[in-house]
Amino acid sequence: MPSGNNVVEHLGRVDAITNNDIRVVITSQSACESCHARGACLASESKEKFIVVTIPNHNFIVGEPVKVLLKESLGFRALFLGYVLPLLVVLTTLFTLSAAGMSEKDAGLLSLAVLAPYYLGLYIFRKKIARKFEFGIEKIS
Amino acid sequence: MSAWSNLTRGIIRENPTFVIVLGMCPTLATTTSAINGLGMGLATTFVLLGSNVVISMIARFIPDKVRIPSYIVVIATFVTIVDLLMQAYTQSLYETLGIFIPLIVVNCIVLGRAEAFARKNSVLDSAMDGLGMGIGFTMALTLLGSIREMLGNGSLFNYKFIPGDAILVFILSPGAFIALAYLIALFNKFVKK
Amino acid sequence: MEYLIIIIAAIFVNNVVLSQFLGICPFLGVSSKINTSVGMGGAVVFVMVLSTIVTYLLQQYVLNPLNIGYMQTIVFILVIAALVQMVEIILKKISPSLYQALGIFLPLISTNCAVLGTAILVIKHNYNLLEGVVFTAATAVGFGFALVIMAGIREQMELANIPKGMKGIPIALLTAGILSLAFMGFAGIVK
Amino acid sequence: MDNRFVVSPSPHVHSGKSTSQLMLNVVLALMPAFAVSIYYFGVGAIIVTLISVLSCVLFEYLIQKFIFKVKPTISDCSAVVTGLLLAFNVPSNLPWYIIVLGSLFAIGVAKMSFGGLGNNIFNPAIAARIFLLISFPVQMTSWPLPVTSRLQYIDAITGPTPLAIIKEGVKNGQTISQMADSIPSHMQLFMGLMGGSLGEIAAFALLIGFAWLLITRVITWHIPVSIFTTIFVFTGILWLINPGIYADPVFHLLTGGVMLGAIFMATDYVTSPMHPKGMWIYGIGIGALTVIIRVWGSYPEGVSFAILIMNAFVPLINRFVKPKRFGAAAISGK
Amino acid sequence: MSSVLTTSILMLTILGVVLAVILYVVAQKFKVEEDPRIDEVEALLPGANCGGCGYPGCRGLADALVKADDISAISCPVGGNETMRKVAAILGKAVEDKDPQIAVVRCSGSPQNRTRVVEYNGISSCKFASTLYSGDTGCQFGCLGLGDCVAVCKFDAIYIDPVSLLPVIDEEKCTACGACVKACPKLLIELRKKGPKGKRIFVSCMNTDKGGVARKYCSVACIGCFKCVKVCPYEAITLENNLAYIDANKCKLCRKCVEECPTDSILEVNFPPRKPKVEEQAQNAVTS
Amino acid sequence: MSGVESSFKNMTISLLAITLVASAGLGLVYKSTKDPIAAAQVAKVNNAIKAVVPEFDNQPSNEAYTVKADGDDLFFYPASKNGQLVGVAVKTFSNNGFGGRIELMVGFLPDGTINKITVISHKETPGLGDKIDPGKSDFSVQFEGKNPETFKVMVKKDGGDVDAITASTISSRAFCDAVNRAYKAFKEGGRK
Amino acid sequence: MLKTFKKGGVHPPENKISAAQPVEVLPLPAKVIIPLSQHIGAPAEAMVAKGDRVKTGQLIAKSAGFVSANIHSTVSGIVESLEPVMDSSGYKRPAITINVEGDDWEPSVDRSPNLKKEITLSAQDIIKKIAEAGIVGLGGATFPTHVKLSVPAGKKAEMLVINGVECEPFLTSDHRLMLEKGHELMIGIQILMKALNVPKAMVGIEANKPDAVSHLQSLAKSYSGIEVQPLKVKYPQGGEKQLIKALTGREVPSGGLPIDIGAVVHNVGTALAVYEAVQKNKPLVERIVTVTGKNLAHPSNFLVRIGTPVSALIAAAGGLPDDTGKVVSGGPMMGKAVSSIDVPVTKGTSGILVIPAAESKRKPEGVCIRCAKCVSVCPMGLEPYLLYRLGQRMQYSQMEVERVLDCMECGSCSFECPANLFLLDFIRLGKVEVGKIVRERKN
Ligand SMILES: Cc1cc2nc3c(=O)[nH]c(=O)nc-3n(C[C@H](O)[C@H](O)[C@H](O)COP(=O)(O)O)c2cc1C
Ligand SMILES: Cc1cc2nc3c(=O)[nH]c(=O)nc-3n(C[C@H](O)[C@H](O)[C@H](O)COP(=O)(O)O)c2cc1C
Ligand SMILES: Cc1cc2nc3c(=O)[nH]c(=O)nc-3n(C[C@H](O)[C@H](O)[C@H](O)COP(=O)(O)O)c2cc1C
Ligand SMILES: Cc1cc2nc3c(=O)[nH]c(=O)nc-3n(C[C@H](O)[C@H](O)[C@H](O)CO)c2cc1C
Ligand code: SF4
Ligand code: SF4
Ligand code: SF4
Ligand code: SF4
Ligand code: FES
Repeated sequence: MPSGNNVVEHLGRVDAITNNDIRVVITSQSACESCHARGACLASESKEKFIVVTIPNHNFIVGEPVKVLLKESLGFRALFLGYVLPLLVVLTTLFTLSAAGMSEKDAGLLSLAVLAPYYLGLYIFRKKIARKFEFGIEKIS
Repeated sequence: MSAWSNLTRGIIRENPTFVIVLGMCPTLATTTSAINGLGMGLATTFVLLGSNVVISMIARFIPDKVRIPSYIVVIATFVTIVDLLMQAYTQSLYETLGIFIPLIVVNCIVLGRAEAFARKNSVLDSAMDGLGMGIGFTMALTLLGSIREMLGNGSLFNYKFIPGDAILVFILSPGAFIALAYLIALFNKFVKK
Repeated sequence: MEYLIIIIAAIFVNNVVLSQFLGICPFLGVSSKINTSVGMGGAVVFVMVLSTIVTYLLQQYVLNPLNIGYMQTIVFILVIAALVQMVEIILKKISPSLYQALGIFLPLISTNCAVLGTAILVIKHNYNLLEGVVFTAATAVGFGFALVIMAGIREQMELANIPKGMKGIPIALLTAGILSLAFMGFAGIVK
Repeated sequence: MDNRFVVSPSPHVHSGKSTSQLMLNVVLALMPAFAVSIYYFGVGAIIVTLISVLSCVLFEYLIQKFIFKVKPTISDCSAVVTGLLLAFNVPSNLPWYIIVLGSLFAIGVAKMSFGGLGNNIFNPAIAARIFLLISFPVQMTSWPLPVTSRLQYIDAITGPTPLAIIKEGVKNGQTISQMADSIPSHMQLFMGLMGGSLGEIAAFALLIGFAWLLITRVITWHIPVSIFTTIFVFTGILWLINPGIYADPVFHLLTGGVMLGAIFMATDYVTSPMHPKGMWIYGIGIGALTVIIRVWGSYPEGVSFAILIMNAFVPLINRFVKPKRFGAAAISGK
Repeated sequence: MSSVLTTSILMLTILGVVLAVILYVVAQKFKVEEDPRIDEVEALLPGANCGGCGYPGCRGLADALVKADDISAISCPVGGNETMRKVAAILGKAVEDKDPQIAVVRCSGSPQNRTRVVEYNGISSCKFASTLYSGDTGCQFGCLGLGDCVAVCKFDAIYIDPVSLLPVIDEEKCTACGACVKACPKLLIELRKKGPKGKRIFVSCMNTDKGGVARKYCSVACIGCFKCVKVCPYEAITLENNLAYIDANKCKLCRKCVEECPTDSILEVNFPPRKPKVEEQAQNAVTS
Repeated sequence: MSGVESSFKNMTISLLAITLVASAGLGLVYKSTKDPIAAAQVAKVNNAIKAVVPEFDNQPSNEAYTVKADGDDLFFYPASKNGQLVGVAVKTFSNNGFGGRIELMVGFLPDGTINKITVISHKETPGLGDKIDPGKSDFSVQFEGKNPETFKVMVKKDGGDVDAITASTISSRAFCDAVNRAYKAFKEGGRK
Repeated sequence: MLKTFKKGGVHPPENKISAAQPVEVLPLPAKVIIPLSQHIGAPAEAMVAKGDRVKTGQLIAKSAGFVSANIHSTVSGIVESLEPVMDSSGYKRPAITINVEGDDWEPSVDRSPNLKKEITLSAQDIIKKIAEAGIVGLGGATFPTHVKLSVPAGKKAEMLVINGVECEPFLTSDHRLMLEKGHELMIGIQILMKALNVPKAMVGIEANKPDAVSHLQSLAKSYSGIEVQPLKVKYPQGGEKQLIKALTGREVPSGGLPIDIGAVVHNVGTALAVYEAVQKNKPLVERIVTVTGKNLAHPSNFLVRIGTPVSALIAAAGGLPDDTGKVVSGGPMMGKAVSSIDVPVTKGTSGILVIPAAESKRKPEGVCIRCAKCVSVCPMGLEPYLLYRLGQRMQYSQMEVERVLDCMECGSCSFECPANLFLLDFIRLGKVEVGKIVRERKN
């Protein structure tokens, strides 16, 4: 995978290896790394994230620092599926139901509830999604 | 570490505004005048002091995983108390500070001190730390408020020493950013290091 | 039309960061990558809208009837914190790969002033749910908008020779100040 | 030792262009407008301009010498241009201390704090102008009437600008034609017979300057033309919709500093995009924002705000709008 | 109790329980065990993040130290033996002391020693200049003096001497991170054993031209005359391509070669003064 | 750092305990500040009334009544001394301020003459529009003793008699708007 | 309207002061130094030993791979040494030094002046012959010509472009060549056309050489398929991508070669060398070199044996003026400043430019005022100001994204920059570093 502008990079460390699956723990988030407030941040605690990359015949070892790569377009797609689309679903439900004359309370609750089928949909397609999101992994020289 | 050094740390060395640069929202929003800055600072100090003390007392009994929400509950309680008290006894200040009183709850300094200090230290040390941080914050806010009031309104603590208008921008939002920018730059130059 | 006014007002005239002073810390602290800012903006809209719906319903149908409006702060902050965590767990459970991709792509979304502040403002302004949601979404977009502009400027400044004392926070504040000056031009576009 | 060969990388020749030469050409291009403002506003124009230019240059010198401790580079003349343009953007009866404050903001805050020439994000003169407008709204909006008081500085007779007249009138429910008496004719506007900032009024003089800048290749036509076009089209549409409350497009072009802004301020190298495509986006943005602020905002004129807002977008434009790379089409065609 | 009080309490406790459930689930899902020793080790490291150890930053090294079974091959040039010993103590692993090292510049071609024949007029980058031409003097091996080494040193340990126009290494500050070694396009910088009390002897020249040629352009060039090789009682000196090299491990600091060298291209550092001339050169190379 | 293990039971119990204590404490504080808060709000209105009408001996806030105007309520507080009406304080508003809503307390003498005006709340720009506040400038003084019947409550630019605050025509207009609204309501049956 | 390329370009003063000087044959020097690496690609391998006696035209170093070139002795004499000798950058590089004893040619070389028109060899034999003769591009890039002629499988040459642009200021060697060797040039072009199997050749010449244009246009009438096209004067029209764009409107893809769009570009000098090699069996031992400069007594065009020291050329042109500050091998825009005039003329030396001291130093750098002039003159559509800043901050991977590798080092940006920034310096540095990154990635 080429590095450069259209790729998001992230530093991490190989955490575990099972056959061809390399589990990388992302050590620190790029944005938070540069953030002066990270020490006191609400969210910076307990939120280390794992990425599992499958590569046959690799030569990574546990503990090795690596760079995880993701195509930028995939990043935006993830954003869309993870946040933007559900937002649109919620908003549409809320507005249609209100326009249909439903009470505020019911419309509000229903529009939250509609997230359940949305997530169910994601769950059904999770395999398909998983195939879309390919991660690259690179040694840090 | 002595109580004294716990107290002074927050004032200069780890001044929450100039060094750690946290809690920027109230810092910028409520410093249209010295008095407002002072008021906001004191309210925050109260919360810091209270939450630091309580948290240092109960930290031992709280499982790690619910630590953060517990702290938030404690902090939010103190915030609500300040909110109610100010509403009752300092109406006009309460109205000018507005939404930033409840927002003390998300002020990173408060939680930050709980996380970084109070939970690992004794009640006295934590009290000193909270007080010191609060004083540091209050001083910064009052200083910024004074500067903005002087430049923007020609007055200090409502005492008008320049008749007529001054440089209005400084009590408007751009002035908040600009004044704080230079204040931090100066602080970096003269105090840090 | 009413909604349009709310939207324009929230994005340009009363931009959260530049004139309401909410969410300044992430605005100053987040990286100078433009993509990250766009991503962060997108995520924040979702989180804020969800928070507003939940807190609004809580306020109108629980706190107010029970006469415990004064518990607003404590209830809101807890609910918002829980909500953000839930979204994450659900995503992680449902589609690990999606979750992982977001992990690489986005910085953490910290729940901060902007989220809580907007939730409180919606109640303060006496908006109904729809107005509140539109206001929240627009506010969040305004946040993302400011973030993206700032990221662009920072990217350029990274290649410039900023004087030593001004590097970092001071120049970011100064830039925000002049931006805020510029945005005053929108004054009066909506009342 | 003198006959040591010099080894340097190619190219071994240079065009001979220099920064100060470009800046001086801008100064030259501003001279017709300056002459006109002296004709209309007399001593006030001279005093304000002198104070502004001198204090800008002085601040630049002092900051470089005593704060940055580097060799001052005032000889590049960029501070002169900033000073001139700042003066051109304020009324000719502005008290001296306000001008000095404005110069301090332009040079100290908007320029040197960002690292000086070439590094600033915002146009210093415009940033300072808006700083003054918001800080001193009274002084910054009392415009001396042209011709009437050439010998007075501070206590010149003042009146509103044409745009303010229209804004006020429309607010009070008058139509444009009802106001026809109080607003100058197009010809008067073209010659600069109106209230306004000291350098913005005379369209013809500014257009002469435009020609000079084009001939000497200091600037390209893209930014000014895109601004003019956008304003013309946008206000033209509004005017066609309702000529009663929207002024005609030519009126919009000739008033409120559009000429000065589009030709001299929007084109500031440092704060404008680096290639034609970007320049068009930038120009269209300025044009559109100008009209929006003028027509719906609370300020009668919007050029300065529009430029300052678009300045903030320039890094994004430069980042995402790239010149067409040689051979790029061929690649994607494959 | 009033009803407000009861509802408040009810409300919050319900919230508390809900939160506890959520957090419990979160905790289960997001469990991360990071070896706490990594933090401890990192705290011991100097925090310079210089990369001299070959790992990305100090945390990278800490990580490697914790993970690796045998850490004897790993070292922190900045922290030195002391740090490594402390780390080893925490981890219960073995380390060997390593000889402290320091960077030395192997060129003495100051303007007095080699005349400039051309004048460079380009950007201040040795890397760039070296692609353009071989240097200001006839010696194509010598220092360009444009300071790429200075620019990369994170410890402010190098400066260009205004008289000799050569880089000078500050003994106090140099941590032997090796950044300058990588930066020099002329391969002039070597990490060398610091020696007892900082005493060390080395050939300060990289010129592989034949003696006559080398001498023509630089008065302190190594001319490959074999005199030092012959005089060295410990066989510490080898000579290849007209250039002598002193093996720091064999050298016993007897200073015979220094006296013998006809061109004064061997430098001794931190010895008590002897010949004024030598001292002057030592001053050029090392200011302490 | 904590001595307690993060088991489900422990977590629930500790959170439960904390919330319990917190809410109990809060409830108590709320109860004890409830009255002062209410009192402070009343005091604020009373002070405003006192500031704008001549001396009185009744409790105007107890005799308050509302009059609808432009889709919102105007509050009327009749002040009397010895049973004799000495003036009426009218809480009025305008939505045309630069920063939105402006609320004034206008004190009328029984004949409709303006006695005094104070500002209850506004969001005008500090240094500009906030000069409508009597504490900040003498702008509102020009209304005192004027009867809107003869004194045209409009800024001069719009053909009225009011000297606008320089560079704050909008705020001045809104101020006049609010006063006019009060006067109109006062004339049309506000005088009970 | 004359044709030219559209994007960018500059107009440096032309200064073609030696344009009217006919080519003179320079007498043989006492000694020639023949570097083994005069071309792009692997250095040739020496085939002679110290003390060997060689003839003019004798193969003395043999091509060491596909992209490499033969080297022939350019004089007759005795091999004095095989020691490395300083090249124009001051580094010692392998070279063969020959003591000149005369001009005794290999007998196989046909030295008669008569034209030999008909082309008897097959395409393959032509290419072989060219390879044997050690011909490399004489336009400056010194890329082995036989490699360029061996069109890779899957690609097809459609037209031959002959580069007679000579857009560099001062240089006139191609100009003189076109005037004086028109017929040979035409035959050389025909040979190249045959080697490539293309029906069409276009000769591009800038309009500041009207005599060359009309001369070749009249000659072209008697050769089929050759079109001579005058072009508007604009630097760097001689760059092959720009020339192809100007002549055909087609763009060589970024990162690609002309052959990707069916074009092959050769310099006029190369075409002449091809004629001599194929028709006369003469290897590449000499070339035309312009020696020029404002203060030089006799700016001239010389026919020079490769290996002749530059000092000899300058002496023949009236000697080095006292106020010389810089000597450049090549033109002022792309040429290379030399550290010493003892270096030899190589196959790639198209001119020697002597620059007076007053003009030899660059003005000190100012700061970038973001005037965008560099962007507007860059013929490759790059943003030099940005590359410069990225280069200063060593952000090489970002430089790659900004396509620094597309830069052809024409120098237009540095030439035009009002702040005198050394733009190209940092860009070159970036190219080297990015090149490394790219190579590493490939491995
Ligand atoms: C940041 C800002 C705040 C302003 N605040 C007010 C205000 O509070 N009240 C007001 O009347 N005008 C305010 N103005 C000015 C108006 O926009 C407008 O310039 C003014 O009403 C012009 O009226 P004039 O005719 O009095 O000069 C403000 C302007 C700006 C830029
Ligand atoms: C690595 C490399 C491979 C090349 N391969 C070919 C080729 O296969 N065919 C060809 O016609 N030219 C080839 N060229 C030559 C280029 O097209 C071009 O002529 C040469 O780089 C000089 O260009 P310039 O004179 O414009 O600088 C190659 C050049 C390089 C550097
Ligand atoms: C900026 C630039 C300018 C050039 N100018 C000329 C020129 O004027 N004449 C020329 O023959 N080659 C010139 N070249 C070299 C050509 O690009 C190309 O390498 C050459 O025409 C190929 O022919 P050759 O292989 O026979 O040398 C120039 C190259 C560059 C990059
Ligand atoms: C065409 C041109 C337009 C300029 N316009 C401005 C301007 O509007 N404002 C200003 O402060 N400086 C202007 N300058 C001067 C200079 O670029 C300015 O001081 C820089 O913005 C400072 O970094 C201009 C210069 C040129 C060449
Ligand atoms: S002098 Fe060289 S080895 Fe020593 S600290 Fe500096 S860069 Fe590292
Ligand atoms: S030692 Fe090497 S890197 Fe340092 S100045 Fe000399 S040539 Fe440059
Ligand atoms: S030409 Fe020079 S000054 Fe102008 S933008 Fe390019 S680098 Fe900057
Ligand atoms: S960037 Fe390269 S191609 Fe573009 S003008 Fe500069 S030297 Fe020429
Ligand atoms: S984000 Fe508002 S105080 Fe930090």
